[in-house]
Amino acid sequence: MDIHEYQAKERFALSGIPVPPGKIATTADEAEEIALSYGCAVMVKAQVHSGGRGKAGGVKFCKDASEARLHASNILGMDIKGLTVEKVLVTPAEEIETEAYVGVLIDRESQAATFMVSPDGGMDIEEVAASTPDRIRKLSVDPRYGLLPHQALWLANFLYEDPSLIRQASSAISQLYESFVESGASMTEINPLITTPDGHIKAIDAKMSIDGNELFRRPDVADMRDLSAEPASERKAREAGLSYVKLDGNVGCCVNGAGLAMATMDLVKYYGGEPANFLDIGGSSNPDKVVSALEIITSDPNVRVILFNIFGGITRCDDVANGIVEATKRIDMQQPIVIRLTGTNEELGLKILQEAGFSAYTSMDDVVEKAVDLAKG
Amino acid sequence: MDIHEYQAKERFALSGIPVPPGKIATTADEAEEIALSYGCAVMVKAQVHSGGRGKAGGVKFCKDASEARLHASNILGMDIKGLTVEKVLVTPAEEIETEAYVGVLIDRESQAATFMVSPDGGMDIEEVAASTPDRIRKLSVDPRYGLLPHQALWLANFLYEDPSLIRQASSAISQLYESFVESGASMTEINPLITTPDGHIKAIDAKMSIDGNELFRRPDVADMRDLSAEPASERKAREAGLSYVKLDGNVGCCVNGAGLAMATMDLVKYYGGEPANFLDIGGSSNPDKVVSALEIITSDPNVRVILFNIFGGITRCDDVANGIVEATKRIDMQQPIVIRLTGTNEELGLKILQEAGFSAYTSMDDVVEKAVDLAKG
Amino acid sequence: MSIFIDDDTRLVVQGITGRDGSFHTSQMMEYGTRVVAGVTPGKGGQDFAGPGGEKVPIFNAMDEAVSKTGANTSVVYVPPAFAADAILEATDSGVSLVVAITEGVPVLDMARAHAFARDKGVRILGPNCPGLISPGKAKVGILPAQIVAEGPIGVVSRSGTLTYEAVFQLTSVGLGQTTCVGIGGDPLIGTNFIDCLEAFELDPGTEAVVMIGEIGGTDEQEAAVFVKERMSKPVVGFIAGQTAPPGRQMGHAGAIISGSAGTAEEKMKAFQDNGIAVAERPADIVSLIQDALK
Amino acid sequence: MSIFIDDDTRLVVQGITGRDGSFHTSQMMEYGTRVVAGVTPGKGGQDFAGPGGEKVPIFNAMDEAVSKTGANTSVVYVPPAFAADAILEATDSGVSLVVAITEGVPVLDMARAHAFARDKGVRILGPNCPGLISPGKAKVGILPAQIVAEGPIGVVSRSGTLTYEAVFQLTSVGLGQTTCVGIGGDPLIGTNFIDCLEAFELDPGTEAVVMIGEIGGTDEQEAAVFVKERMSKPVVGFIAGQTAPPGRQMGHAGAIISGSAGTAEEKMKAFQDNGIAVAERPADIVSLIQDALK
Repeated sequence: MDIHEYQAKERFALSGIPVPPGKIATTADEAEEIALSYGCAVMVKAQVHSGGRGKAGGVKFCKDASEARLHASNILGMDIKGLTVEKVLVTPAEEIETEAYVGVLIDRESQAATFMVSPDGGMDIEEVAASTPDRIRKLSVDPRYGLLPHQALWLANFLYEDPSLIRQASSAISQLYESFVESGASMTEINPLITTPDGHIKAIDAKMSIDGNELFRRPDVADMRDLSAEPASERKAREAGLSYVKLDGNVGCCVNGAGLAMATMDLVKYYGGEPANFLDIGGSSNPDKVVSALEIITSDPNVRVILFNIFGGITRCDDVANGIVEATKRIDMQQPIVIRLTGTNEELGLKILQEAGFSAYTSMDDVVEKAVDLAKG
Repeated sequence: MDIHEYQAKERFALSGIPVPPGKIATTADEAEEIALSYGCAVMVKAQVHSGGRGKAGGVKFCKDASEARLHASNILGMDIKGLTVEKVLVTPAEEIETEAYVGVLIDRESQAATFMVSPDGGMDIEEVAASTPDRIRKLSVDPRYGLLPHQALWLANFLYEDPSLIRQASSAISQLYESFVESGASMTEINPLITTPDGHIKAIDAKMSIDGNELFRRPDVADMRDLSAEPASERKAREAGLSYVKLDGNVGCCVNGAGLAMATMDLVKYYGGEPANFLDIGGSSNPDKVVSALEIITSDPNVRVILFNIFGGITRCDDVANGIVEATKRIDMQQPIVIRLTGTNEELGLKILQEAGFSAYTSMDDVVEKAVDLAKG
Repeated sequence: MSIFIDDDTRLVVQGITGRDGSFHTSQMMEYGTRVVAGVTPGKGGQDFAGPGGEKVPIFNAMDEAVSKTGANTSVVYVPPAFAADAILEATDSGVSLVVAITEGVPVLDMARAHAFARDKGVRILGPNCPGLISPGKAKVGILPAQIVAEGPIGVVSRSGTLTYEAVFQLTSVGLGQTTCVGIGGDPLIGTNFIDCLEAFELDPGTEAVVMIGEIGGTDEQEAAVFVKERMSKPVVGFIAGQTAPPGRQMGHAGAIISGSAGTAEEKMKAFQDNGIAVAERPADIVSLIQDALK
Repeated sequence: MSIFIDDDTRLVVQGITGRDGSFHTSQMMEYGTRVVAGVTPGKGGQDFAGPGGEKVPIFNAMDEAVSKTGANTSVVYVPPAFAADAILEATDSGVSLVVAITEGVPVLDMARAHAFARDKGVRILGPNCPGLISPGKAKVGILPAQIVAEGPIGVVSRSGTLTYEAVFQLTSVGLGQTTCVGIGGDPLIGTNFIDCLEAFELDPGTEAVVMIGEIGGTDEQEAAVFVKERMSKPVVGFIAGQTAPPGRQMGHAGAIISGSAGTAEEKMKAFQDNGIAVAERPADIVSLIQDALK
């Protein structure tokens, strides 16, 4: 789960990381009012779950409150990578001496939270990694010890020369690790971590993604979910316990298991079609899930055919068949449905489908080829 | 540093361990008032840094407030193992179904905080260990992982059969570990951990010793030191940075280093004398420390001779010599002083002593034999 | 022959009284797996009624289950909130293999659990994995038994149902399996491709291996190098996710750490470069294996 | 010959600019110890001026000090509040021996540091110890150099000044030492009696060992068994604290854990039972060693 910049900064502040003040506006009036209250130049920053906000024009320097009003009115409602800006952060503009990068994320290989820091902040860390990889220092945190003070210092030593800045950065790095752990994050970064002319460090931008598996025990973090910030179809899928990603094709896919779902999409492409979505109904056998899945798939106007590929394991074929039959009763579906159903309780499932007037395939290649044909027709 | 039962219970409560309510009284009036406010039978418990309070008559059941008054007036001022009772804890008397023991301490061998639990609480754990060692379960906590939930459960499983009690005890054990770590303790115990007829567990007695090295970073814990609860001479020694334990003999010992101090006492005994104290002036070279040491030693009326055994390493012989000369000016000492002074800056030290009219030995055996002779004379 | 589990497997089921745990315990017992104990705190002393009236004793804690039954393997069906604790308990109990089926375990909990397992020298499979099955010997987890058959092929996969697909096709043409292992799709897993490949290489019953990967991470690339350098047996590979959209979270930074974007193309290339035959479709796996065995 | 430190010792001093650190660095250099670096955060780039105008470069961090100077041993004079961090840093820096002089380090910090050192395979001596000296080769710590001499006796002790006493008496009669080690008096120490005895047994230059213990714990008892079972060289022992009063804290519970009260009587008996000659007074150590060497 992604959270907004302003929310990540709230989490940072809880652990003591120096962040500038800031307030959220949802209207240009509010933005002006907040800028007035600061009485100085401000930044107006789009709050959306996407990188590249600056390049998209979603982050603006405003020399006074009336400029803040103007920019806020432009940014609010703006579309950034398919996401509509509903909120802006208004925050005093900082004088910047240097910009560094500090990030932590879960690394598969070392099986640990891993730091990446670079004295070259303010740009995409991918660019630094590509052009000057020696300007990045990495450290995996042994989960048995946590981040040790000398390790934080080792990272800070890579960012600055000045002993005071090193001390400040070392603290901030330790605090960032605490924030990472206490938030149940899978990724967090400060980019840039600036130094000011008076010799202080500040986190002036912040990103954080939360491990969804942590939310059950962190209600304060779970409350940060911004329902308005994710596409409606994906929210609906999440609430139904489904995993869904919308794509641009016209073959609607409904599969059990992420690997099989991806392989199904690949096979659609192999036979010359384009998948309309990734959708994994998971391992459960609840017919209601199938109904929800069909509602979501059919709400995409591009979809011209619906392709089921079910290999029953925990998922029972009869449950899926019941779900399909139930959904066709509840939803007015225009698109043809092609079904591959095999595995646990296969015969029962096929019987249910037959009685409702459906036929089914047992081979994955056959059903995908058929779906692609229908989508083209 | 030892803390009182009521203070240990405060620490326990911070971590969520169930402890009964209780208030401190320093007069019989106060004790009566507190007992009245509870409106039930109470316990009046001497708050001194010593085991065996019960056997000494320092813990009494009182069926009502007037009995509380009576017992408090007896207990306040009582001498328990050389310590005067200045405070009593007044706490509602609990109905007890079972009594268990739960303790944690630093174990040298496993180099870790180590739990000991027994379903046989309410008596000295030493007795259980001696008579029924199989009634004790031990667990060393790997400092890399802390106490893991299944380990707390494993300990709790040894105490109770009932699932609800096991769950409660498992929580309390985890909380006790937290309390141990957060307090910077070297030892803590609940004895007894009781179960009540309505199926709850409660820590009705508590002990805790703090690692003195932790105090600098735990001001809240350091504030728990009760100056009235330790012998005046030991407090004075601690404040002067000395390590002092009063004994019953008449040869006052002043030595640098704990090992050499103990070996000196042993040698006093070997030559037929009795040491009046253990005193380690530590590794520093501050003449003031020597003055404080002499003040403390001479305040013991049993002391008939003062024995210095100094092997200079970090400690410089000239500093010690200066301290001795300075002390004889400030303090009116009746006892003879015998001195052994060797090691760093030995010649300088001997010269200072000579000029002040002292002579010194270079052999430890010679000086101890002489001191014992003088003490007998 | 087989890897990790066989006729000597003595299984304890953690969370045996739960919905999933009880269902799959019956399934595993029906397949002939020796389920010797169950663990559910607070239900110690009861029995689990298996198929055909067989009784499995339930204990409050793993140490008791292991010491009283000689269990050497555990499978975890405990809900996510308690799964990491259950895995730690299993790792500390004396079993040598812990199969963690539970999906949704917090990643930071698993970082600690994996470190603990390394310290103790215990193998964790998963979490969020379908488990494993050695046809004709034992099944631990949730893999559907009806699609497997005894034979010379080792199967290792990051995904669940895609594994079924591959195994189903192998079995359809008479190619049985030594062991089918689902290593799980979580970011931090206890047993990776290389661990399984190494075991298959050492297993005298395995003649060829099917390795089914996915986009993300670098496990497949490292496994490919392992295959080239250390394996004598042929390996056929498949990667799911050629058409998957780039993830919106973690993808980039993770790629910098690992020095790889983890795309399907990259993984397929790593396979080809290291002598692994790559199946374009799941349906091609069978013919490639047949070629390899010629 | 010697144990733990010798002519190849390349020392880095942590806390070199502090009061104790600078004083003892000069002392160690005067003795001929090769002090190759100092560490004080924020003072990197400066030099420490040793005796005779010799300069020692100061670094901000241990990793830099080790990589730039090839140091293999560190000694810690850092104040207690930062000592555990400094020990962890040293343990992580590539040196193989960390001598922690600082007194007053919180015990729970050391529990973690010792675990870390075990994981890294690094030896910690101390904390709260006087260090060690290999006469004629190197001195690391605060042991007074003027009382030692080269020779065939190994000395290991839990106490500081009592060690001086014993070493002084040995040297007075012409019995020099291979190495004198003060293992420290804290509850949790990194190197214990057995570690030193093992090293002395393997050191071809050591002909006999003096072991000086104290009341408390069971280190001496275990060492006694080690001497009997694993050592060919004679060992003479002394225990301080026969007249010490029983401690008011921790003594009893600790004794239950370890199965011992840790009294002087108990330890002396363990020595005698395992063939270690016990000195009644420090002055008897010399004659017992002379007997042993006959």
